[in-house]
Amino acid sequence: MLLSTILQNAAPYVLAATGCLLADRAGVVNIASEGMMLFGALAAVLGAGYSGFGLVGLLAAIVVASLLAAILAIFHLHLRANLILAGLAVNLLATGGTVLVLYSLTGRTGDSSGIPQGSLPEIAIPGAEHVPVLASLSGQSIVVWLALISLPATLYLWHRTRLGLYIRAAGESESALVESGLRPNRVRWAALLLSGLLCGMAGAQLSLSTTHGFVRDMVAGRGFIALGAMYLGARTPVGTFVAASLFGVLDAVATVLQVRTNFSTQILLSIPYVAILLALFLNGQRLRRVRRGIGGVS
Amino acid sequence: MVATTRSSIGSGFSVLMTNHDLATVEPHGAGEPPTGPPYRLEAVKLSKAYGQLTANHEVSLRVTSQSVHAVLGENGAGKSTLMKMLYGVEQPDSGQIRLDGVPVKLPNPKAAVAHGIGMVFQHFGLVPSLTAAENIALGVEPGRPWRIDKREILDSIGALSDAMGLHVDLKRPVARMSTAQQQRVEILKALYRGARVLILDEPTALLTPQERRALFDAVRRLTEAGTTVLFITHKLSEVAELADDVTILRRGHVVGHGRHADFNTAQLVELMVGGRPVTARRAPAPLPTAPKAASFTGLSVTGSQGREAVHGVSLDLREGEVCGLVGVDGNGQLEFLEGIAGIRPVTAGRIEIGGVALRRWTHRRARAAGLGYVPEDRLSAGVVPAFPIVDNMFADRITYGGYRRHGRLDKSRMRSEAVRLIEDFDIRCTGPLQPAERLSGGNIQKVVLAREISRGPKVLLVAEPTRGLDIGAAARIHEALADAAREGTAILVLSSDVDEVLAISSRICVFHEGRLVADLVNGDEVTAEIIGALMLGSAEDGPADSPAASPADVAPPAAGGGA
Amino acid sequence: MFRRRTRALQGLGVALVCLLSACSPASNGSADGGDPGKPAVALFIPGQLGDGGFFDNSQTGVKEAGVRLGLKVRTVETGPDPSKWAPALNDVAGGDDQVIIVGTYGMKQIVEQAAQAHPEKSFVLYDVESTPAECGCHNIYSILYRYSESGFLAGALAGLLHKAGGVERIGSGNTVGVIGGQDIPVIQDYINGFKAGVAQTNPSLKVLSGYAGSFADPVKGQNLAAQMISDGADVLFTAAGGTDKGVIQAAAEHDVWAIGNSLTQADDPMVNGKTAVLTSAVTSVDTSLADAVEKAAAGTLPLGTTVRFGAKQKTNYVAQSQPYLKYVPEPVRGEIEKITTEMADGRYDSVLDR
Amino acid sequence: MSASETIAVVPRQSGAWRRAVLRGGGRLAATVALAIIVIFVLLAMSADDPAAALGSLLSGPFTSSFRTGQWLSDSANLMLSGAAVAMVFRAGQFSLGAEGQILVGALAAGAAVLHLPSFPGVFVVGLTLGALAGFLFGLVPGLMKAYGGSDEIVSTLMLNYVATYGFALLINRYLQPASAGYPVSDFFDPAAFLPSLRIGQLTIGLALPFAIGCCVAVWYLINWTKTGFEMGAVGASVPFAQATGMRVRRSVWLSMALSGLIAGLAGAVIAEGSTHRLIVGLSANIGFDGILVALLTANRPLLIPLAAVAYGYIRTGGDIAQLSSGIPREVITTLQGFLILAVTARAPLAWIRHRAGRRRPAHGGPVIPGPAPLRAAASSQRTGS
Repeated sequence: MLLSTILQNAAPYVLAATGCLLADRAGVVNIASEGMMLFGALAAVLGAGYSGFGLVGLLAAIVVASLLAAILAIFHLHLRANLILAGLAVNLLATGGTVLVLYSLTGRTGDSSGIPQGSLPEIAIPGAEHVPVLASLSGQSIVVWLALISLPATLYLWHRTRLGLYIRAAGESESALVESGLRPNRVRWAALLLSGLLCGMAGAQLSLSTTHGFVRDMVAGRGFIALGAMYLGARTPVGTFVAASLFGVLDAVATVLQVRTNFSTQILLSIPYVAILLALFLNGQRLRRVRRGIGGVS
Repeated sequence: MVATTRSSIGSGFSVLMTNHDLATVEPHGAGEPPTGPPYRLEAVKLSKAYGQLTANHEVSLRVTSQSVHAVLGENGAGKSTLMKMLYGVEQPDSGQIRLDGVPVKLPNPKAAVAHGIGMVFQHFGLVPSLTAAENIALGVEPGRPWRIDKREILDSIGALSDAMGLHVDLKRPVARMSTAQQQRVEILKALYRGARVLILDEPTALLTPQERRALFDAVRRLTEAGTTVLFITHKLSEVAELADDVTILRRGHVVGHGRHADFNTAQLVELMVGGRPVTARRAPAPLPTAPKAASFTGLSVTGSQGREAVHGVSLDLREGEVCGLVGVDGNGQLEFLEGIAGIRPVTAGRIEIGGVALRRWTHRRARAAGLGYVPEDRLSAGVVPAFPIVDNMFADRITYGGYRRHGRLDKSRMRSEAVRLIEDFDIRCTGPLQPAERLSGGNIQKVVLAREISRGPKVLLVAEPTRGLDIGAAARIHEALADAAREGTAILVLSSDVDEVLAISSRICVFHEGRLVADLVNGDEVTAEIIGALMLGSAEDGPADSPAASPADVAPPAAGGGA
Repeated sequence: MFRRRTRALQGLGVALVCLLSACSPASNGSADGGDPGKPAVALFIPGQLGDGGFFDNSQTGVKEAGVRLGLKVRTVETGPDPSKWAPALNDVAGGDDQVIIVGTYGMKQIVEQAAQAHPEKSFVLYDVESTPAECGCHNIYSILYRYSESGFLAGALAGLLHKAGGVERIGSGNTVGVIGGQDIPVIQDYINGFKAGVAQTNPSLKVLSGYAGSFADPVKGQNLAAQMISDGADVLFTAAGGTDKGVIQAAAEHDVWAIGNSLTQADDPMVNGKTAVLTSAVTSVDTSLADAVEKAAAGTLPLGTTVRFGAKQKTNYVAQSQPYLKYVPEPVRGEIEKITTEMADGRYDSVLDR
Repeated sequence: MSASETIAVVPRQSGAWRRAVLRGGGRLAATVALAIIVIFVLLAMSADDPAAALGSLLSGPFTSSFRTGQWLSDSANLMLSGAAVAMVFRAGQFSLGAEGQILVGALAAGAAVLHLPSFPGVFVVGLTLGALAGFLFGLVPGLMKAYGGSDEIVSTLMLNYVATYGFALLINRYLQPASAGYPVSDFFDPAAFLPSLRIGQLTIGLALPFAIGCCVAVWYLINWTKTGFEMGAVGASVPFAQATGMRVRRSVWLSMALSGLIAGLAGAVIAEGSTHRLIVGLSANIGFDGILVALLTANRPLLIPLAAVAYGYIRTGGDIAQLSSGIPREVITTLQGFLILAVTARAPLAWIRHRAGRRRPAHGGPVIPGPAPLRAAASSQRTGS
């Protein structure tokens, strides 16, 4: 039970953090992951609800979140808007926009009651009920499985494909790409769209699998935690995957503590954020030791 | 890593000794110069203007196949613009580019690469964390889009580098390579893309003399293997050493071209600077007997990687002396300078300026004690490009609480003093409020020097005073330094240009592997060859060969220095 | 430099356009319908609608009564920025509405001040009690709710289901759970009531409790519920706004019963085609407000008094939903009926009022 | 965010000035047109009578002097928040932490005035403690960046959450009255209210002149003091600041802490001037609105009052439209998103021209970066990043 909860919780973190990683390594800090997840969650509910197919919901989430990514890309890459501010703006668009869309469709501003419920397809392993680990894995939504294969997929992308190579190059040395006859902005576009795609999936998991239905602001900071997990994972695929999974574990632990102890809810809920702060500090210390000499300020 | 550097330097060293012969070397493929077209690469009356400024005016260039062609000119003469047009970065306003006699259009670098033109920029376009192989193959990876063939990459690049004698560790990230190795990666990158015409943009700017030798050897091998090389430079010595043909640019016009052998040095200088006076080698300043300005005892300094880069170096400076600091890149001389400046942590030793020893050495304290500092990288550390000249000039004094009246900054006084300094240092600008980014490199360096000299430092540390500057600007800078020395400032100047050090120093200190291996009084007997040998660590040979070498204040450490 | 200036200009321009547009005729809000002779009613929401509970219920009640009585009714939603509440209420009080309905503890003094400033208006203050003695205002009718009663009923139901035995989905486990939104007194009332109800009917049952920390985080609700279920809980009472969704979801997934807190939840008990909400322990804010609107229309609003709504006013009860009738054994339903009646008589006041 | 305007103002040439006005005017018109179109589309989506809703949105703050006072009070809060953001942006640091600092400032101010005996001027104690708490809370990411090299975007974002939860926790545990049904403290003693001036129905709080004073102070600090100069230089180029003997680390943490101080003051002003008590949700995103305000002025402190008043007008207009036309509040949130995108977009015209077929790259420079970026890359390699 605990493992399956962890898987369920970790999947959105992993996917969104991987999305942040792709964008970040291509040179775009995706602070809009929160908004992409939120709009993705709503789109998933609408898509699945009105079509009757969970996969359509997933697709809708991906498309809508990628659309937000495209907005960010257009404004940052072409109109040269400040990345962080444009990202915040996208988050605001998502906060307000989801409610407006919901309102114009259902007349409600709070949740998606009234829209038919949909659900993501689940993948079960036949006969796995009694095998310890597989049992928790079996019956998880397709997005959880996607989250699990996201690590090998990212590693493959990283080391074996052109796009991966270009993404790694784009964030570090734009000029190298240009000199090789490539267009950094295209690479960033691709990375951002992939980032949107992954965040959309993460949103769909929240609204079509972990819970069924959309509630305003239901992402509740998970996109920012995913961003933090990416930093915590030192901006590498494996590190990001581990850190994001760790937040899934942390969530589960916090839940256990809430149910079994009288620990203050606010303190428990702020643990992930404090953890990221600590990790940032320690990571900074490590980097500083490496580049000691030329200041400590990047 | 050390082994690689050494071997390449080793091969360069033997050539260094035959330096004098090279000046008279016949162009490659001796005999008749090619009489008619087709030339390998040809520029016909290329013109390019940026707004009001004409960068190139009907510039024509003919490059013979398999030759080394130098494009010579001062900064701002239009060399880079020409090369950018040849590489498709910039589009000519008019004119034509021909390859083997056939007109070609080069709308972008990709097209240039497709036509077999490759370019290596002065500052490398490499991705630090990618391996050499990944960098070389970037953009032209074999294999399908979703699967790069890594084996194929390694094999083909390996074969190429063997054939050209350009050896690098292909699996090592370029971030962990020396400048020269990175340059090799860049050249391989161009060749890997099928470049048969290779454009090198000031390829030696960041290299030590030894690395320069190795590069020149490689260029020779390339031309033998069929490549045509076009390189930009403003150093006459390089033209003498390497070029078969030369085209001289001045203010966007071609003012001379032909086989290098047809010109003598004086003619080249004349063409290049257009009759302006040029500083030749300055008579070495006499070693002053003035009192000590500073003394550094047993300094150990931490380098970039957290390792100790300078091991217990001691040095005294006298008022009014100009002490040159040389060494192969990465041998601790820069760390030594930055350690004294307080930019890097000094882990052991004692620093005294004006007889006062300071504890907890930081740059801020060093400045307060009377230290001036001209950093290596003038655009990022010397000035803030967006700030007006006046801010850049007095930044140091403002931060120490100067130029204040009634608690607020006295801007009018700063401005009027800036006007005076602009005159004194002959800074070409529209006024003290012009942002530094709109100044030329030489004038930016003058702003930095104006700041550092006008505060009247006891000791002035200067790193790479004229790197990338043209002859005229370099001369001004050298004059300013000499003036400061005459006023009694002790100057410690680091330069990777040994000729420059020889020209301006009264004394030369050579670093090798983090230690001071020689401390020579500059004189006619001290030559680039001797310094070069010392930089390679042959502490026994250098001073022994040179009768002028006097025992230094600091004895060179026991043979070889030990590691 | 230049860029800086143009953007500054933009800022200026925005101001300019705003000032110019101020000349256009003002349009004051007009809500639809309403007989001219009857009082106009404004429901003032210091927060956001869409909480799936408290505020939404209050709107339901006021609207329903308004439509029924042909009154002009409008809702004013100020959003969660508390610095806007007082000015917005002043604004509304200065308008055309005769009856102004305002809820939540945080509005007490603000309403009292507005009531003082506008003695000609009638105020309905729900969820908190005004103190006329302190403010010297007598145009406020206060409504309080006995949330703990709802919790008590849910707890009693959970306890009795376990006692009865043989109820579908109720296992041999000995645990039930309750989930709250934020850790705030109102929700604490629900939870304490639930615990008291369990203790009253089945003292050997273990009660798990937890707060999601948010009224809009169904994922957290799902997590908490799933954890409680894995710790053995088979009945979950939830009082967590939008977070409820997650709790109900977990109940459906793991074959346990959820007890909701609103009629909406009881009317729509299905998640993915599976019945998850057994019933709801309702605190009908809507009924109390509809009652207030009716009285206001009739001119009989007992200003200056306070009414505590609860089982006695028949606003706190267990909803007779389809699943309730289907799955809960008749004797248990009877028992709940009895407890509700006893509660109305004040039998459990000592337990509930702590 | 570089502080390009420092000691001196580049001399104004009349031609350039006129071009700037014309071009700025064009951009401005475009921005305003966009804003109005967006508002109208949003209203059309959600309001029964979009035209009336738009009318009340645009004229709202002037429909009564009470509403005017409300608008000015809101603007004062925005000003403080904007000044805090401009402070840190001008110093070349990036902080998204104003939101949390506002909460912390309000908490400190509130806790103080709730526990202190009432005496005239007690509000000053609250303001001081609020500023101090904001300073300390801003110091945290500042020190983390200066001494730990921690990315300040992430750290300030995370600290906002810590502040939000901490605020709720402390009110819940220590500050709410026993009978409370909601995490909210008692009202402060009137002596702890920020004084205000009443002219008929129009109330103007001390917050307004105070906020304008803060903007002026930030301007003075940045343009006329050594500390401000240092901050600007550190923000523009750390190597330069190091090579000219500046205290880089001090400058980093001090600028972030000072920004925190102003945000803390904003929190105290909101608590003492607007809500008159502590209540969960007190900051209501005004820290992020401050970013928009600072952005509208390109971080020029002296223009912040104007921008705050302008933006406050739209906000208050939105509130009033909500009161009178019943449009969902999210219209304003969404509009805000569009506005930030519109004002941060720096090169729309160039881009459109580029798209229209001009062969000039969008960034207005050669495609191959010149030496500067390459050089930076090379030097960062050298320092072993």
